[in-house]
This record gives sequence, structure tokens and C-alpha cells, in this order.
Amino acid sequence: MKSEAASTPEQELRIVGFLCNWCSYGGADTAGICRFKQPTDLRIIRIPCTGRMDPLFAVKALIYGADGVLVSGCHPKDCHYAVGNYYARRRMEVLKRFLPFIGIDTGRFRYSWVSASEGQLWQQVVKEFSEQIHRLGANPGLHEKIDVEASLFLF
Amino acid sequence: MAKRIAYYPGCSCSGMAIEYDQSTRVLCDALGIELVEISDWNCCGSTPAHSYDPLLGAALAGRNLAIAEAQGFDVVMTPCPSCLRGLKNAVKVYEERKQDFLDLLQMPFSGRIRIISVLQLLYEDVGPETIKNRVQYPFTGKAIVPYYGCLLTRPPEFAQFDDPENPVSLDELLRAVGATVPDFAYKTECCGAAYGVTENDIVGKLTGRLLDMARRVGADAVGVACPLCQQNLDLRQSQVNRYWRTKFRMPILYITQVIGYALGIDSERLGTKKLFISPDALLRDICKHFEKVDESHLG
Amino acid sequence: MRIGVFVCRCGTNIANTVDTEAVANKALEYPDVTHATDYMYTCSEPGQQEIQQAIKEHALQGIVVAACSPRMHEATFRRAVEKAGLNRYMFEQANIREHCSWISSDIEANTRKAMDLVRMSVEKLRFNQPLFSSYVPINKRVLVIGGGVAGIQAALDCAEGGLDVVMVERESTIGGKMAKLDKTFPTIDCSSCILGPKMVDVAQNDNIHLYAYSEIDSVSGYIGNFKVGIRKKATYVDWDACTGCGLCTEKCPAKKCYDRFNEGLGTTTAINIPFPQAIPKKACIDADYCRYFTKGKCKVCQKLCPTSAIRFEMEDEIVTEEVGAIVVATGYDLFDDSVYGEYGGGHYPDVISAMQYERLLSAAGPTGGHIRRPSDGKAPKDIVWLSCIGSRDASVGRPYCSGICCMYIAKQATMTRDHLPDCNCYVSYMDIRAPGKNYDEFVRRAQEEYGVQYFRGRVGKIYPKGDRLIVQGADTLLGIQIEIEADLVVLATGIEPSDGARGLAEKLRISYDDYGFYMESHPKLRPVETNTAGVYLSGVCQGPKDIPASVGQGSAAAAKVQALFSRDTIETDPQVANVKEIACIGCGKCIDVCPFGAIQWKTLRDGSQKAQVLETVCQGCGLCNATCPPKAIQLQHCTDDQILAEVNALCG
Amino acid sequence: MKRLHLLSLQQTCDKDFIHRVEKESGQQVSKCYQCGNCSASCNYTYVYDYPVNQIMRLIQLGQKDVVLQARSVWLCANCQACSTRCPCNIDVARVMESLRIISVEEGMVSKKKIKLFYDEFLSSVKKHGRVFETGLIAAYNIKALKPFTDADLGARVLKKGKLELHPHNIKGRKDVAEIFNRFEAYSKNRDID
Ligand SMILES: Cc1cc2nc3c(=O)[nH]c(=O)nc-3n(C[C@H](O)[C@H](O)[C@H](O)COP(=O)(O)OP(=O)(O)OC[C@H]3O[C@@H](n4cnc5c(N)ncnc54)[C@H](O)[C@@H]3O)c2cc1C
Ligand SMILES: Cc1cc2nc3c(=O)[nH]c(=O)nc-3n(C[C@H](O)[C@H](O)[C@H](O)COP(=O)(O)OP(=O)(O)OC[C@H]3O[C@@H](n4cnc5c(N)ncnc54)[C@H](O)[C@@H]3O)c2cc1C
Ligand code: SF4
Ligand code: SF4
Ligand code: SF4
Ligand code: SF4
Ligand code: SF4
Ligand code: SF4
Ligand code: SF4
Ligand code: SF4
Repeated sequence: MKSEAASTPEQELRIVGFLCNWCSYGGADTAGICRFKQPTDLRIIRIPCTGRMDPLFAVKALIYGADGVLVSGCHPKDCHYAVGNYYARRRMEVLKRFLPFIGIDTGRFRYSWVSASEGQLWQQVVKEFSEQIHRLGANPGLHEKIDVEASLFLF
Repeated sequence: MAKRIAYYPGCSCSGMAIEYDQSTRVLCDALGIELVEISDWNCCGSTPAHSYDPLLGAALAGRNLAIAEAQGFDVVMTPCPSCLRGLKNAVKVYEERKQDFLDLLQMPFSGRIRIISVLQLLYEDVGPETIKNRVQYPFTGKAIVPYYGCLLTRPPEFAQFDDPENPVSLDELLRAVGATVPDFAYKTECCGAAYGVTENDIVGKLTGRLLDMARRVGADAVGVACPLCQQNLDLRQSQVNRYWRTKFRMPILYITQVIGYALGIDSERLGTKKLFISPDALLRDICKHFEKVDESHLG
Repeated sequence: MRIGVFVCRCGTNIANTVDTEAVANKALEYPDVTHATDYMYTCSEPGQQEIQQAIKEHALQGIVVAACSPRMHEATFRRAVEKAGLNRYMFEQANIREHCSWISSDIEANTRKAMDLVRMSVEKLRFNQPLFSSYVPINKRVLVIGGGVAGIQAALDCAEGGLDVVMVERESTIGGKMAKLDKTFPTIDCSSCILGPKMVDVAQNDNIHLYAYSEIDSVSGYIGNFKVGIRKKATYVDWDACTGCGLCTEKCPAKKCYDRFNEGLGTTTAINIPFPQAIPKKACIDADYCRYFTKGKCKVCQKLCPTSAIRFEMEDEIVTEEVGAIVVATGYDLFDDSVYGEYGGGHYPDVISAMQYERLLSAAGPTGGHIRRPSDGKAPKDIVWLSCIGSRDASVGRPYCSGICCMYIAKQATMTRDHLPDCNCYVSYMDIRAPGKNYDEFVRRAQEEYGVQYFRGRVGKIYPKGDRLIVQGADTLLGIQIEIEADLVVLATGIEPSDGARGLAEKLRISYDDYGFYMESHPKLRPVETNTAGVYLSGVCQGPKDIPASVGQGSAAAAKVQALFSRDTIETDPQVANVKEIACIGCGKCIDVCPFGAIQWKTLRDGSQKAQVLETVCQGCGLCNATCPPKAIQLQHCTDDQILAEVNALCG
Repeated sequence: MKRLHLLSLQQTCDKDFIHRVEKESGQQVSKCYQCGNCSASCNYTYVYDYPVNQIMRLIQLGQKDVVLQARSVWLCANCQACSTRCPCNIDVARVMESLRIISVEEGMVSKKKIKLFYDEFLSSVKKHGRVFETGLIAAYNIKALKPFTDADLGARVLKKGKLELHPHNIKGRKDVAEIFNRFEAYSKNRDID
């Protein structure tokens, strides 16, 4: 079954957000509580920690047609689990370098650090990233079929 | 210990401090170190060039290093701490502003050359132990205070030698020749060298302080490793005495002269006659025939 | 699975910008959804009842509520579904308020987004599994590491509450630094008068078992059930027999031993009781100095001891204790001032540290409380204190403020003026930091009533002149250089974590900062907890503090332990990692990354090694899950399948 | 010294000057927390108009004119005591040196005689390849209008045979002069940038 987003008018694109429960998810809540207006393209998935973030999730989303992927967590040093986001940062950096190999524009991927109180910052991150994705336009999809599972071994 | 290194005397040591140059040469010779003067060396620019732009100073000093490199040397030794700083600065500027430096110098330069002072050579490469074993006339019973001056060990990251607050190299060399070495609190205080000519009130005050402290700790002489310090303490001692109404008559000897003398080198060859405050009485206590030393043991 | 979807209107909060009815209708098209409706206030009593009723009526097996943020009401709804007989993890909440209705006024776009969010929740829920907490019994004994004032306070508060306390102190007596102090700011109470009774209480309390002269060897287990190996270091004296009579210490011929208690002012004997009020008051031989150990001959103490307590053959011994919680109170050490060559600490005898000065002031100290300078025993006429030695100094790697020295300088200077009214006291300072209750008043008094001369500016150099010291400094308020001739210079050395703090942290699996101070779980809201459940902090081991703050934290840590022990069991959070043993290839990567040491090896019958998660220790971060190459380890309730289901709902 | 009475912080703060000092010296002046250790350690504080910690403070406040005209800038002997002891790891001597360089560029040299000495020194080097001490001191004393300074010493130096009466011209003195020329060209270009 097709998702709702796919059948929407042209101007709305599909952005998947992976947010850690303790900081950025709370930051997005704060932005909402403060009624900070944001573009509507983003859909958020809650994870306990950016350390939980398997780069494969982002790769799969992009391969299956998401137009952008945003990962956000606690500021380095503020991780609820002490070090999770250090691992995350390393993995995200590798991911960024890897995306061009499967023909995906690195501009479609971004990670950020936003704390639970930084509603304003969250609004800014969402605005900027949404604008960036709109500039890039809809994800054209992959030209070549690639073995997603195999790509795992690159990490 | 046959060893060949490049030698940079510098302007002071070929003029006012000629005895530092002489004593350095004869001492190294006696220790089996062959000094090869950098051919046609030029002034390193010293503080004045540095004050315009460290780049200018670096290029002037760099010419000497480039010549030494071309002659195949990997170590340059200089007795003068001010030249030491100038030469080391050249390497530093070369690392920081390579292109500007080379544009100015217009000579091939690799920057791999090591620059040391004669004090460093004596302390690290020869070692107090070696010197101790070769002493003929120990300075037993004589108190010599070690005065390093401000430049030899500071700033520590640049000097890469000894401790910046409590250096010991000169102390240990003096001890090696049998001298008593009192705790000298002004070891690294600045003597005002840079203003010998321009602001001699300042020099008078600072050197006076140094001499006073040396006397308080019971010094018979001051051992130095810098031509500018030496000049201020020795040549200007009379000015200090006028300024402070004191009657200092404190011999100021280069470390190369002290060691050379202890090793049995003729004082004439060490240039002690050129000192303004005569060290003769002190030297006579060490060796009665100080004017006619038998140098046969030097080999 | 039969899924019910409830879309909340939140009054107008959601309904104003989301067509909730349309969202509910759309939900009926999603797989497994058998019931969907919208409701005015879902979290209200009637709202919850509506859900419970629907569960029964439609035999629902899973519930999705599309409403506010789960950070707001997830717990409420989980309880509600549980009451209706579902497992509480068969619930998902879609955030259509904070993440949707409130951040855009475009009704069409919001409605579309809400539909997506509900769909993602439904797809995730289809992979949910019932999860069950387990209950592990708590061993209601607590270990306190470090017997300074902070550890003593924690131990006494716990024992007061009826808990069994094990205290481990590495010196031969408890008391820590406070036992060395003479008087304490800001009230100038006598330190041993207020600490002494507490130390005695530790000795006399039946609930406290003290291991002095002992250290932590190993720690295993988890909250409620730690197993701790304690190394009892050899004292060469049988403490059950020793009565602390002190005969041995009087006659021991090895009299040139470094006196740790007196900070190296003076010497002591190889067999030694640190001070008269020591707890336990037992003798201990320092093998580095004892003639029998160094030269093979002596045994004078053995001949003298009336209770035959000396045991030269004694060796270190490891004992094991089982506890349910740990309080770390290992305090601090002082910065080594000899790093500053220009001040001559360790070189000039009359340049001493503030702790040494504290011993000079103490009536029980090496000078009997008379202020005498170490070089020649003369009473000083001019004393200079230098603040911030090894504090606020990036060039020696100590950029932080030690927090206590400004105050103890004021204390030492006023007390000096009391003891020696003719002695001039000078203090060099950069800023005066005295933010406690009655603290600034105290510093003002030092200046106004006691005539202590403060000058603002650091000191550049100290050097001897005759038998005095010249202190060369600057008065930056005047913009000039100044000189003071002094008989004695006191360096206010800063605080650093106690020696070995890092090693202990590794054993306890707690984190420490760049300097080795232990990290609290949250700098404001969880100041005595660590990120390792069941391990608490108190005193200076967490960061510079004075006595009131150390004691306060000791009590706070005790309160946390009491709260933990007020239950008989710990309910574990089942949202933890879990290993599918068949898939595990035994690579050990998960063990390496887990920040909490929650994974260990398990050997199967065929001898193969598999990872195994300690449910009670796992905090549910998921780092292992993301790391595991064959994805054998999965974080329950947030598995790869569940996350990918959400991704697929959007992009598939 | 020119005493400052009222400093209007916004109007007199020259931010470009702060950047220039920081760039020239490679030091971050905002790191200075005014402990005063540099002034406590500096042997020249007593002749300075502004002790060196105040120089640092004035730079932080962007007080270009006051700083560049300060006597302290040219009385600093570059002895490195301050840099060795600064708790904030600031190379203070390097900052002072940068101020000398900038003050030359800006024509704001406070101690003209020291500058004069440096000029004479360098022109001696440019001419001969090495410093001709006798000529240098004579030239300096005449230009500084104090021909008899150190005259008492002159005779004694002469007696010891230490004064050279003729300059030693090195063979490569043209090469040395070329370095000076290239440097001048380089400085001019840099000014235009
Ligand atoms: C000179 C000076 C004067 C002071 N004056 C005052 C004052 O007047 N008023 C005031 O409020 N504060 C004062 N303080 C501060 C006061 O000393 C501290 O706040 C207080 O002692 C902290 O207590 P603590 O228990 O945290 O640490 P500590 O007293 O350091 O106790 C820690 C204990 O743990 C032990 N230990 C360490 N590591 C281990 C280990 N691995 N295993 C087992 N045991 C271990 C140590 O041996 C020690 O007994 C002063 C400090 C100094 C330096
Ligand atoms: C401008 C400012 C900024 C600050 N920033 C920080 C910061 O960044 N970080 C930080 O750590 N601290 C900060 N603080 C300090 C912080 O606010 C306090 O430390 C903290 O709020 C103290 O909490 P409290 O519960 O003790 O007191 P309060 O917050 O004052 O709470 C006391 C409560 O008791 C109620 N109450 C009072 N009397 C009665 C009565 N008789 N009966 C019933 N109720 C009563 C009051 O209404 C109040 O709700 C700041 C303070 C200020 C002024
Ligand atoms: S469940 Fe949340 S959204 Fe619904 S009424 Fe309650 S607070 Fe509002
Ligand atoms: S060991 Fe013996 S002599 Fe020493 S204090 Fe104990 S009981 Fe007394
Ligand atoms: S055996 Fe050791 S401890 Fe005992 S009296 Fe002799 S030296 Fe002292
Ligand atoms: S408390 Fe005072 S003396 Fe101690 S580090 Fe802080 S400012 Fe310096
Ligand atoms: S989820 Fe986190 S805490 Fe739990 S075992 Fe995995 S890495 Fe360790
Ligand atoms: S990382 Fe995965 S495969 Fe490796 S040991 Fe852990 S659970 Fe097993
Ligand atoms: S020593 Fe360093 S920090 Fe202190 S006043 Fe001088 S420059 Fe500033
Ligand atoms: S370098 Fe200059 S400012 Fe620094 S201490 Fe020396 S003379 Fe003073």
C-alpha cells in the first residue's frame, strides 16, 4: 500500500527524522509547545539515543524513496547514556562519505545536536533542512540496484 | 670524541666579546670537537631585525643556516644566546611562513638543521662527567654563581633546553670543575642587555641588583654564557658602582673560560686578559703558574 | 492482531488544525486496524474508560493513541491499557500535537501528516511483543568507599536508618582531610571537636563494618546485587589484639619516616598510629621504613607489645562483601606545588602548602599549635599567602577554581592574627570567591577587623634573601610591582581528585571528567547519582567542595540509598537489549561498546561464547544493537524490525 | 604617561586593532584574565608607563592609540619572563613584539631612540653584512644627541684591543643587502593588500 505522503501534491516531500528521546525529541516538543511554525514535510521516529541509530535505517529510507533524512540527538557530552552520541557522530560521518557511492546526494542527509530546551534551534534546523531538500527536489530514486544489506559491511 | 660541527660566532663574539669566541674555540679543540666556522657568515639581525618583522630576522639568520646546510652540516653551534634565538627563529619562521621565508632568502633550505648553544653542547653532548674527569686545576673552595640570563631557557617550548625557572646545566658544569655553586635566585633574571647602549640607567639598576645578590650569596665570581650579560656585568661594573655607590670588583667569567682553565688551558689563550675586572687573583689561587701553564697534557 | 486507534482532539488544540475524524477514518484502511475513532480529551478519566471499553468490546490486542507527545502521557495510557488486560507494551502513541497541530496551520498538510504518523505507529505496533519486568531482590547493605567527612556522614545516615554499612578506607584511620584541619570556616569550630564524635560513632555503630587500610580490588554485579572484592592491606599488626596503647611507637628506632598525617612536617616512627583520635586506633607498620623489613633486624615492637599483636608475616588479604548500593566518597588530593619552579615549593623550607600550615596551627600538630617556620623554628613576623596555586591555571592543566582556598586563606590569616598579633599577614589574590552563607562577611572581617592585607595580583617569583624570602608580585589595582619580605610563604594549593580516582571509576564503571572528578548523572537534577544505577557520589570526589557541601551530599547520597532500599525488589525496565543466541557470532563488539558494562560472555554447553545482557544493568540505549554485525542483539520495544516498519510505512 | 581619565568604551574601541594584534602575534588576547603575573615578573615594570598586564587590558579594550604610543612597548626587553609564567599560556612577549612592529608601521614609535638604534644597527648590517660595533655606537650617539654617553668606557675598551676601527665587510654583503631590498618590497606589497 502506498503511503499517504506519496500521493500528496508536489510541494510536500518526505523527510524522515530520527530523534533521540531525551534531547531532540524533547526539543521538537518544546518547539511545538512554543508554537514555532515549521514546514510540514518532516515525520519523526523516536529512538532512545542516537547511538541506537543504525546508518542502515537512513540508507534504507533514502533507497526506498525518502527525500531527506535528519538525525538529531543530545549535544556531545550531554548524552543521557554518556557516550552514545560520540559513536553516532562517527557513524554519521562515515555515512556521509558513503552516500555518494550509492548515488545519493549527501545534501539529503543531515545530523544535528538539539537539546530539549532548544525549541528555537529545532525550528531553525527543520526549516533549513526542509528548504535544502526542496532545493534538491524529489529523490529521483536509484539508477542502479544495489545490495542494501551488502552495504552494511561498509560500516 | 671526534666531532665536526658548524660554528657561528656572531657579531658580539667577533668584537666586544672576542674572548668568548677564543675560549670557545680552544675549549672545543681540547675536547676534540672540531668547529668549522660558517664561511662568510653574516649578522643574524638580532633584536632590531626581529622588531621590524620576525621574517626579516629569519631571512638574515637563514642565510647562515643555508650556507651551513650547503656545507653538509646538520648541527650549528653558537656561543651567543641572542644569535641562538635568531637562528632558531629562522627555523620556526620557515615552518610557519615557508613561502615568504624562501622568497626572501632565495637560497635552498631544508630547515632540518639543529641549532644549539655552546652551553648545551657542553652539558648535553660532552657532559659534566667527562669534564670532571679531565679537570687539572679544580676551582676548589671558590664560589661561582651561575648566571644564565633570560634567553637561554625561555620560553621553554622554544628553548627546549633545561628548566625555565630553575636551570641546572651551568650549575652542574661549574660543579664539575670543583667550584662551589651557591643558590642564586637571579639565575634567569634579565640584565637589561638590550639596552646597554640606549637606556643605561635601566642596565645600571638591573645589573646592580644581580651583583648585589651575587655578593650576598658569597660569590667569588660569576659564570656566564652570554656575551651581552658579560658585557653588562663586567664592562659596566664601574658604571654600576657609580650609580649604586658600591665597590664591586666581581670577575665575570665565561663558562668556556672557567672550564678551559680548569682543564689546564693557558689563560692567555682563553682571553682572560681581555676581561675588565681582572680574574687574575682568583685564577692564581687555582693554579700558581696561571700565566705559564704547561699544556702538554692536552695532547 | 486487532488494533484500535484513538485520535485525540485535545479540545481544540489538535482539532483546530487537524481533521481528526478524517484521520480516524483513514486509520480503518490500515492493516489490522479494526476499530478507530476520535475523542475530545482522551487522557481524561472518561477518555481512558472509552479505550478500556473498546478493548473489551472489540477484543483489541493493541492500541494506538494519536494525541500529544508520549513524553506527556505515555505512562498514563500504558496504565490504562494494562487495566483493561493488555500488556502495557502493546501500546503506541503518535505525536500529532507538538509535532503536528501546533507547528503549522495548514489543515490539509497537518491532516496528511497525522495520517502518516498514525500509520507509522500502527506498523510499529504490529511488531510489538508483550514485555514483562522482572523483579530482583535487593541486598540491603551499602558500601561506602572513603572515610572522609562525606563518607562518614553517608555511612552514619544509612546506619541510622537501620542499614548494614560496609566502609572501606585506604588509610589506617578514617577522618580524611578534615581530621588534619585545625579550625573550620566560617564559624571557626575546632575541626576535631566536631568530627571526632562522628568518627567515634562510626566505630561504635553496630551497623557499620569498617575496613581501614583497605582498598577496592574488584566490583561486579549490578544495582541491588553488587559483589565487591576488598583488599585488606597488610598492617603487620593483628588489629584484633592491638589495643592502641602506643608503647611500640615510643620505642621504635626507625624514627625518620615520612609523616603523612603531618604532611611531611617532622617525622614519625615506622610503627605508627597517625594521631591520638584515630579511628580505628590501631598501630600499623610502614614496611618501607621498618628496620626489620629493610635490614632484617630489629623486632623491638614485637618484644614490647603487651598483647603480642605484631605479625611480620602478615600478607594482603582479599575479602568479598555483597551489597546492594555503593556510595563513593574518595575525596581529593592536593596539587603538587613544586611544579611552580618560580615559587620554590619543595625547595625552600619556608615555602609551605596550606595543608602544612593547617598542621602548624593544630594543637595536635608537630609544633603543638605554635606557629613556627620549618627552617629555624622562629615565629614568623610576616607571612604571605598565595592563592590559586594549581587552580585557575591553564598552564598547569588546572583551569578550574578549587572553591575552598579563598575561604581557608581568610581563616588561616585571621587565626594567625589571633595567635601572633604582631605578625603581618598578606594575601595575594586574583578574585575572592566566597559565595556561601556568612562567607563573604568572614572574608571582610579578616580585612576589616583582623587587618589582613590583601593585594590583588599574582606573584611572579619567590627567592631567598638572607634568612627571609622576597615575594615579588604585582598590585594590579595600582598598576605597580610590589615586593614583600616574608618569613613564611603559604601556597594555597588547589584540589585534584584523589590518587587512583580513575582506576576506581573504571572498576565501578562510572564516568569522570577531564581531571578525574566523578561525573554526576545530571549536573543540576541528579547531583549525587551516577549513570551506573546503584552507585552514588558524595563529597569532593565529584568536584571541589567545602565541608558543609560535602556533608550535605553525604546525607543526600544516604537518602538515595534509603529510597532505593525502601523496596524489597527492583522492577527492571524490560526495554532492554536481548541476544538471539543462534545469531550471535561471539564477536564481542557489543561488550566493547556498552557504556554500562551490561553485557557479558556466556559459555554454551558446546563451549561457544555468546553475549548475554544483564537486564538489571542495561539502560536501554541501543548502542549494542546498532553495533552488532549480524544484528543478533536487539533492543526490545525498539528493534530493527520496528524501526524499519516505521520507515517502510513512510517510504515503502 | 598620558593619564586616561574617562574612556568612552564604544567610541574608542578599535576592533580591527584587536584583530591585527591577534593576527600578528598569534595570541588570543581575550584569554588574559588580568592576574598580573606578567607585571609581577617583568623587570621593567618600574620604567613602564603601563605595566604589561595593563597593556594586555588596553588591547582587549581596543585602545589602539594609547597602546601603540606607550613607552612600555619599546622598553620591553623581550626577556620572556611574562610568557614563561602566564597562567593562560599567552605568549605575552610575542604580543609586545607585535606591538613594536605595528607601531613602526603606524608611525607611532614611543621611544624614538631605541628605534634609532635599531635603524642604525640594521643599516650597518645592510652595508657590511655584519654589525660594525664601533661605527654603530658612534653613529647612534651622534644622532641621539648624546655623544659622550659611555665615553668613559670607550677608552677602556680601546685599551683592551676590543674596538675594531674598521668594519669587516663580508663577501656576500650584496646578498645580505638583497634580502633587505626584497623585504622592503615585500612589506610594501603587504601594505597594499
Ligand atoms: C588547607 C585546607 C583547609 C580547609 N579548611 C576548611 C574549612 O575550614 N572549612 C571547610 O568547610 N572546608 C575546609 N576545607 C575543605 C575540606 O577539607 C573538604 O571539603 C572536606 O574534607 C571534603 O571531605 P571528603 O570526605 O569529600 O574528602 P576527604 O576528606 O579527602 O576524604 C576522602 C577519604 O577517602 C579516602 N580514599 C581516597 N581514595 C580512596 C580509595 N580509592 N579507597 C578507599 N579510600 C579512599 C581518603 O583516604 C580519605 O580518607 C579545607 C581544605 C584544605 C585543603
Ligand atoms: C535571575 C536568576 C537566574 C538564575 N539562573 C540560574 C541558573 O542558570 N542555574 C542555577 O543553577 N540556578 C540559577 N538561579 C538560582 C535558582 O533559581 C535557585 O537556586 C533555585 O530556583 C532554588 O530553588 P528553591 O526550590 O530552593 O526555591 P524557589 O524556586 O524559590 O522555590 C520556593 C517555592 O516555595 C514557595 N513558597 C514560598 N514561601 C511559601 C510558603 N510560606 N508557603 C508555601 N509555599 C511557599 C514559592 O512560591 C516557591 O514556589 C537563578 C536565580 C536567578 C534569580
Ligand atoms: S491525551 Fe494529550 S492531546 Fe489528548 S487531551 Fe490529553 S493532553 Fe490533550
Ligand atoms: S601493637 Fe601492641 S604496643 Fe603497639 S599499640 Fe598495639 S597493642 Fe600497643
Ligand atoms: S621492627 Fe620495625 S616497626 Fe618494629 S620497632 Fe623495629 S623498626 Fe619499628
Ligand atoms: S577558591 Fe579562591 S584561591 Fe581557590 S582557586 Fe578559587 S579563586 Fe583561587
Ligand atoms: S542497550 Fe545500551 S546499555 Fe543495554 S546492553 Fe546495549 S549498549 Fe548496553
Ligand atoms: S555484537 Fe552481536 S554478534 Fe557480536 S557478540 Fe554481541 S550480540 Fe554477539
Ligand atoms: S600573566 Fe597572562 S593572564 Fe596574567 S595578566 Fe599577564 S597576560 Fe594576562
Ligand atoms: S618580555 Fe617584555 S614585557 Fe615580558 S617580562 Fe620581559 S621585558 Fe617585560
